[in-house]
Amino acid sequence: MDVNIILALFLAVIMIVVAVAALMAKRVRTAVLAAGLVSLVASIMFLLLAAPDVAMTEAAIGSGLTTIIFFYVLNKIRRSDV
Amino acid sequence: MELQLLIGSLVTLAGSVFIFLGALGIVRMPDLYNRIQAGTKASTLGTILSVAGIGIMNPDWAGKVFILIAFVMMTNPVSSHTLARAAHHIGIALSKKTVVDKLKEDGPEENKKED
Amino acid sequence: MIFVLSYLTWLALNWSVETDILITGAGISVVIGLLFCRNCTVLQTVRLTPKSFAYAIAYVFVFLWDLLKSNIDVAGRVLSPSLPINPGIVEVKTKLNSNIGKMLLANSITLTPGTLTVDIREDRMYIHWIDVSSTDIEEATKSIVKKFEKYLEVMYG
Amino acid sequence: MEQYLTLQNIGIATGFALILIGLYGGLTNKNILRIIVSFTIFNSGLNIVIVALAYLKGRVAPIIDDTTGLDNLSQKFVDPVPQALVLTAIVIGLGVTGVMLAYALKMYQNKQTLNINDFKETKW
Amino acid sequence: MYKNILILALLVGLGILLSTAITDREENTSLPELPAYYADNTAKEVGAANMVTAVIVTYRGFDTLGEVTILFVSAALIAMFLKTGNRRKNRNPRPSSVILSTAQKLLFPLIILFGAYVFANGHLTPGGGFQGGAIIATAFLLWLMANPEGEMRHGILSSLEAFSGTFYVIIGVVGVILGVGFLNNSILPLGELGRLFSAGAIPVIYSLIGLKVGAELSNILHHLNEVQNEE
Amino acid sequence: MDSVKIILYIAGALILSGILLALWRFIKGPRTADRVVAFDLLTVISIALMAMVAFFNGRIIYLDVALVYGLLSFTGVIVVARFIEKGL
Repeated sequence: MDVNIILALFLAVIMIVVAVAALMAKRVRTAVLAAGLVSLVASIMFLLLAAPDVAMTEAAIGSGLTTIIFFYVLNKIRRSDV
Repeated sequence: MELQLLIGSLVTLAGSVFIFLGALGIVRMPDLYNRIQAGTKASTLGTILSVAGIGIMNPDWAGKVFILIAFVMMTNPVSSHTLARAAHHIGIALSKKTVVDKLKEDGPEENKKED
Repeated sequence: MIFVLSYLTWLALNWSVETDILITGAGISVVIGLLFCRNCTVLQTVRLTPKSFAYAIAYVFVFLWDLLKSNIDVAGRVLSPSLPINPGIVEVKTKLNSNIGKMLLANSITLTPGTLTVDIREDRMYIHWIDVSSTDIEEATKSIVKKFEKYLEVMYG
Repeated sequence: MEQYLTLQNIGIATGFALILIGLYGGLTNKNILRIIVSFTIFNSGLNIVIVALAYLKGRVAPIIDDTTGLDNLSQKFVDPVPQALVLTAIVIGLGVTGVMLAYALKMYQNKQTLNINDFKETKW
Repeated sequence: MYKNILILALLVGLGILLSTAITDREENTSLPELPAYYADNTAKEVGAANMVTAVIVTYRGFDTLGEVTILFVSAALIAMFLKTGNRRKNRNPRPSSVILSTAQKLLFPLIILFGAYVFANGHLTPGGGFQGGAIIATAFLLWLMANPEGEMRHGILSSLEAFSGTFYVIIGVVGVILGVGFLNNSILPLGELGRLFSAGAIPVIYSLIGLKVGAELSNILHHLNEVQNEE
Repeated sequence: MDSVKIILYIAGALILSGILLALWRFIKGPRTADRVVAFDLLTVISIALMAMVAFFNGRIIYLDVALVYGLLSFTGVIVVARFIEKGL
């Protein structure tokens, strides 16, 4: 078995677990953090799939800026469940 | 050449041991501040060592490895400090083992001048 | 100063000394220094003397040694089954005046496991310490800050 | 079983799973912010599927450097076109997410609610 | 509740349908014709080592122009949604600590420099205008974190955006005038592969795209920052 | 060469188990700040993981992605920290 395949299986399991955690989360901020985590793992997956450009974009935009914009909006909506 | 590879891989192994200990610490520690202590710091050293080991194995990569280490060392303490400050501000409790909390005794912060 | 820092970073990023890279790096560094950082005066307080360079190098080694030592210490605490921690927030005083000196000191304290800067007000720092041995200001200052401060004082005053 | 366990299939399966999770979250939630979070998960899954479809076994990233050499490149590289498309898709996804969030914020400021069943004016 | 179960059942059906994509698909072993052409000819036609960059900037230059326009439109839409009358009336955020503001002053030029490295080397290493723009926006965000109530000179961002957008189109038109086609990179001479100045106009175009994207994303963040806080 | 590979495999296994532990803390919580600590830890770990992927594939260009993480991961943590202290 190739080491890349083992790593990819591991990452796939983690991504699905975190995505389900994002759905089950009680508060919206946890869901946002979990979605950022899905992007983070996805970018390692892109690296394994031989796409460093896409991995870099996902790192800078998907995992970074999207989470940041979400938190800016959550800051304006302060309720008990966000 | 062989020796260089061996040294590099051993340094990487040491780094990954520190990463594992940091992750263990984040699970075992009782409150937030101790988690920051054990978790983030140990894993920062672990990452630095892992990346440095890879830099030893491939001397051509030394420039980027050096910059990566410098970035991690500059940015990580700042974020830890900001998180700890925010947590103390909203009053996340310290664990029961805590001996002293000087910051709370000194009261809320006075209006300080930024320069 | 910003120019020198940017240029060194650029060279390390590219890791080659061909003419086109040198020219482009110089251009970008000048633009950054002039356009974006008119108020980045944070580095003005750095003293550029041979002594401070020597102390900077010595500081790096002292810091790395301390980092390794305290990491092993905290790793031992994590691994031992009874979790021998004795945490608390103590107060220390620093003699450094410049902002960048304070920042480097706080970063060094934070990066060393076992101590974590929680807040900083004027010349007092509040430090979360994983193993409090004394709650007195002087004693705590002596055991946490002094080893870094004597080097930073020469560099930044 | 063994022949299905390739990097490409793992990528496709993960992407599909993320797409389904995102769709489920988008269809069942009432809170508009949660719907947007589900949308971003859906987006990531879609990108993974497209990149995984472009992957070819044993080939490397389409960037020429010392390790690849200069000749016979079409036998060595994975497909660059879907990667370029996904790159644009990610950036546009950020724009779309930003617009949706700004819209949600505006609606919340007007009505003080996040439940999509309360926004009846634009229903058709 | 029945609705959720129905949706779940539908999605399971969709999943079974999609799983045939794995079981019935034949493994490709070679590239299709067009990507094979790109892979073989990029080095001597465009002079870029990174093929994704070559596809984005040169072969599909029009698409990228459209994409930058979409980003611009979304930034304008966000600005329109968030324009409220009484902005910044009683936002009183907690001031940042000395450490954060000092570190921001130290890190700001470094992050900008790294963004410039990413988009100036877009044709040699992974990266390019969009990633570099995002990195520059992050530097701006760090500034906002350290000075949440800082007064931004709004003119710089707008003029930077307008300047880079205009020059981007002008470079395209220069290609038409020289008779090589809109947004063709060979208006500047190609150099030896692997050098910084090897790919004709690609670094210039990508730098302009990077500045524009960075200014747009910074604008979005700035608008979001200025909305009045909920108390 | 073989012993080097075995050592690196052990290191990779340790890193992966570190990811699992941090993930457990992320799911368990109990507060947002704890989750952010786990998030920070995961980004730092993934820098090491990316460097190892770059080594196994033998290409320096993959290190650029790790550089982006090394420079940008901390802004996310700072944003969340400023969010929970109402400093945004």
